[in-house]
Amino acid sequence: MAEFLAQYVPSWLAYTAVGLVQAALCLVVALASAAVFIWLERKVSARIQDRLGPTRVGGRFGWLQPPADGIKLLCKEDIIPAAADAPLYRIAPYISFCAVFAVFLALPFASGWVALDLNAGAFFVLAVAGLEVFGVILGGYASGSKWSLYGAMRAAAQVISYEIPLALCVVVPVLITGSMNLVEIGDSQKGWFTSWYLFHDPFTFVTFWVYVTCVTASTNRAPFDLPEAESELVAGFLTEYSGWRWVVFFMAEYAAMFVVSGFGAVLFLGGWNGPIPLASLLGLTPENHAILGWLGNLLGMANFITKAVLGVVFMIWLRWTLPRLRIDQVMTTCLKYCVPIASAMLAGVMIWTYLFPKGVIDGVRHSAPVVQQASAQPQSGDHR
Amino acid sequence: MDAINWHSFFFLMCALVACTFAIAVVIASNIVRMACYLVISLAAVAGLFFLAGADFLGAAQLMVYVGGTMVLLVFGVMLTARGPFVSMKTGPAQWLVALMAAGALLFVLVQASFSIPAWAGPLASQPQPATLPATAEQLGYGLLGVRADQLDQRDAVARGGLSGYLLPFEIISVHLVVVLVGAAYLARAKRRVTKLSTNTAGSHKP
Amino acid sequence: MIPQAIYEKLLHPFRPWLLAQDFAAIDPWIEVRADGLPEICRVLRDDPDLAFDMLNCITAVDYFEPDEKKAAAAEWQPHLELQYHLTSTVHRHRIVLKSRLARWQNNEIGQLPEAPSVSSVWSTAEWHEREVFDLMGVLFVGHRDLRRILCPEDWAGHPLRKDYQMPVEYHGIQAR
Amino acid sequence: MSTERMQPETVEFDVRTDEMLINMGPQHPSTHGVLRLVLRTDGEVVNEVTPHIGYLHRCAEKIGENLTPRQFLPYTDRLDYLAGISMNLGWALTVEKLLGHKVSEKTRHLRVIVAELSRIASHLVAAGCYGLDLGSFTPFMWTFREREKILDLYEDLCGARLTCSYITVGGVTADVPDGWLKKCEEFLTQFEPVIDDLHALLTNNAIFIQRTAGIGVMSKATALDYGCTGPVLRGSGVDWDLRRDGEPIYTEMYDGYTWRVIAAPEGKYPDDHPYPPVPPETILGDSWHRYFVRMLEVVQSMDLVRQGIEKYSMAAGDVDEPIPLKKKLPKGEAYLETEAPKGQMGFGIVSDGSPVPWRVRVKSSSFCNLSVTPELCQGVLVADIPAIIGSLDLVLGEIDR
Repeated sequence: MAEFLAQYVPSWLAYTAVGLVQAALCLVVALASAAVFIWLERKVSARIQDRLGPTRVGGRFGWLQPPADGIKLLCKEDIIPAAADAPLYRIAPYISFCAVFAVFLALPFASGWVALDLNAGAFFVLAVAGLEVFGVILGGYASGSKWSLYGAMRAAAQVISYEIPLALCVVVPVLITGSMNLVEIGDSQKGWFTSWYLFHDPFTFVTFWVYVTCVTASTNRAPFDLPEAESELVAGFLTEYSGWRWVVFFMAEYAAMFVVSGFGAVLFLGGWNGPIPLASLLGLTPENHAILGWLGNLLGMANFITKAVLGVVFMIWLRWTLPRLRIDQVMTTCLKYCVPIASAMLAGVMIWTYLFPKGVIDGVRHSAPVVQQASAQPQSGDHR
Repeated sequence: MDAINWHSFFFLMCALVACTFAIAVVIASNIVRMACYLVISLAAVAGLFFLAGADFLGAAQLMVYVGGTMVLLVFGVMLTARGPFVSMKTGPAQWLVALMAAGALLFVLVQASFSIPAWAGPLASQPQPATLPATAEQLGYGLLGVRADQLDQRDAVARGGLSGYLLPFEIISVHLVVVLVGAAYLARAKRRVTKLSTNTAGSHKP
Repeated sequence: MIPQAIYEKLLHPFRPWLLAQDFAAIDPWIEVRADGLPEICRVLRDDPDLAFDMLNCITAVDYFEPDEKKAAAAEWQPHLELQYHLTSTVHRHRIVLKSRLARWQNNEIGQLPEAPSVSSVWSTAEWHEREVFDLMGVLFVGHRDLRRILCPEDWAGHPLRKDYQMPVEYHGIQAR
Repeated sequence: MSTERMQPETVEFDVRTDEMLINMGPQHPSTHGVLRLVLRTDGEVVNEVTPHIGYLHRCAEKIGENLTPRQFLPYTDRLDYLAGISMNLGWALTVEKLLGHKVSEKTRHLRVIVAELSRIASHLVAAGCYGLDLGSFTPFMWTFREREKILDLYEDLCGARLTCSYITVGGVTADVPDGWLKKCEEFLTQFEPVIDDLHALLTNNAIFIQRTAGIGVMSKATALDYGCTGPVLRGSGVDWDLRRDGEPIYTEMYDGYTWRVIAAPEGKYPDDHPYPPVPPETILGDSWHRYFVRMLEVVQSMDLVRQGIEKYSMAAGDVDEPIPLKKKLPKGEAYLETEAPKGQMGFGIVSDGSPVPWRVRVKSSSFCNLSVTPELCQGVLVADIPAIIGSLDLVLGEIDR
């Protein structure tokens, strides 16, 4: 895009413009997703609980409830407790939000539609998404309240622990693809839904559910919402926050839900590849025409967003169904179940891909050449 | 030429942030603020890595250093906090020693960086290494002892391949685990806990 | 076990402590001397025929008439009465223990009367005795943590006493 | 008895940490009102809990000494405001006991109907709030939806929803309006399947069981020692319910009704109604059992209401009018405990012969149930505190009086 623009305007201007547009797009997506999911949470939870949820602001479905909430919260007094460490207390919500926002930069919405096409995209997402908790710890500590401190400590213990099985889960699709580039991971699941990594083999199927557990825990969503457990810790790390800063924390949480759902969609659910390869069946590929390819990508983006939203709805559904776990049970789930299962699945996937490098169907059909291939495979080791 | 070189601009910005907050770490007296400044400084260094195109290294910097500092923060709060916000005082003698050590280190680093011929001139004059598909695969090979960017070298030593970093890496990580377990063992304390005596109620089996 | 039988069971070891009884009352009761309360209660709880394992309630009644004209007509001398309502979940019988106390120890106004605590017999008594202390002003000797329970810690007076006067002001709040 | 107490042991090795004092309440989401707990914690472990009460003290007993019994009746609604009618019943029966008053058959059955409805309402709040205490919001809304229907029935009955003052001394304020009994039956019919939903959502939820099984275990002896009553006592396996074991003036209200006390002294609950299996990891006397007893009592109360409706329709005559507002009371004393939803609610009255009692005593069941918390909450985790407090089903209006 920037190269194209640079033919007409000075190249610095072209790059600046493209950079700004991309950043703004990501910010809009981050903010819009937060707003939409807050509305969605209210609606879904209301329906689960036999209520209607917002119905008045902005028409029948209460579309405008999130902006109305936002305006209300903006008008609230920004209270900084006397016992708080004011500078840290102030910046904590922004650290959380920036961390989540930075993930959007590396999240591909369709093949090639990514603000920052990183080679180590999967690793980058893991690294940056893990920083969200830093804002939580900082905010909880700087509030100068014991409840907040409890929330912060729980967040630290929980999120840092869950990063281990989470990383192990992410390694599985990376291993199958042989790349950490998220666009490549997505593209390698092209075709019918059977080529999604979820259905790649039994191990990936299990890995996906471990991933779901881990991201629910690392985004502090119920039943793992211990850092803000309202019946124990009043509101945990959010206890002292009010007004705009509270909104920023809140948006970070909802944007993070979108991020992990989208990330999971890319890793396991084929990303922008729909269950039916509609784009390639209709010929919407860049090989035919640039515009057609663009349309195909648009379809892919719709696919991706649908999957991510469904993931978020699943998390909302969980939250309004399950009671909260206790801190020791959360840690048990992580260390005694998630980590061993994820490790075993990783080993299983390794063996599976070694035995069936071209997928199960091909592998069974040509079982004899597989052995030959397997023995010929590690050329990389020949350098010794 | 470009009116604004964004690359240079961001490089300067990140460098400035890294240096400023590094100094702030030294000057600050509150342990949590120190940790916070350290995180910002390290994140800025990660930004420098990203600017240099080293995505993996940048992400690793974020994960290892920034994440590690977070743990440091938690431990700082849990293990040292007597009051709500702890302050640390540095004496003038400590300042002097620290300045001398830091000055010496800075001198060595500057000296070393100017003594490497490859870094002296502009980038364009340097021989370009073989272009490779930019994937993290190279790092994996590197750990196994294969320099993917030096495969065209005839010299076996330059090509690497005799010994990788995997063994040292594993030794170091095992060593770190041992240190952590030892630290936890040394820091342990006996604690009185109240346990429900078992005779309070019979187990209920329907 | 009927109240009469309970009384007779107590009669043997505690005859000097049993002062009065009324088995025809709506709630049959036995009056005992205050200093014998813990021992009697322990027997009431531990004797397998009695087995009063549940203390329902401890309460106190203040017999005092501030109005002098009416006081002259009253049938009683001013005193405090402690009441213990007991139940046995084993035998399903009930009894009320009563005990008379002076309104003020040694008739010195402001000196709270003392009674031995039965909290070592039933833990229920722990909070109930605190409540009686708080609202009626009875010092329970042997209670491990006799603090006010319903009123604030720095409250003055014992509100359920008939001669209690509400303070005019409490921490700058007009109370009367 | 002493063997039943918690035994301190020096067992655990851990990193040395500092203890922290935390005020849980009086403004806290899970203390059910204005209860204040001072926790002495070591990290997530709670070493000691000290309850402080009295923030809602409204001098109920003192007020009772200045009003006639019928004037005092609306104040009883405000004790356990989640089961106002049960409080009315307790006070009315106590005064009737002093007066030697007997109510008619029709009144008796009507009282059973409304009192059992109030038990259902109270237990629904208890179950819903317990879910909320454990971080599950949905059961709260579901139970409140059903409770709302009971409150609607009350509104049709007497105009008030929460503080009904419906049962009064000597009778009830008014007979039921036309069609009310039918509405009541309709409610019971549609409510029945909701119980299964609640069982699915909470009772047999794996996380719910993990959070409540073996938490806050109270032995029979401890429960009796602290004077715990109601579902808290029965959850510990004590077969004791004043509707069966109480004083005649109360138990004869339930004469002719078929029901059994919900308790599992031998580890088995009465199976008059089907109920979900008891998870093997639960221990008799833990939080799960206290919750479960309430859920079973809801079903049983529905049955009692149905029987009451039938008997009420068959009974001849009229319901009783209340006694005159300023009727002179006979000289004497009366104390009566009734089986309110939260436990045994006791009312006492001492009369000197005038229309106004000399002394009124209100003995709260939650007061005794709360007093056991320091014992139950030793060495538990912070998250267990709401799990234990919630299972005791406290109402501060009743504790503080």
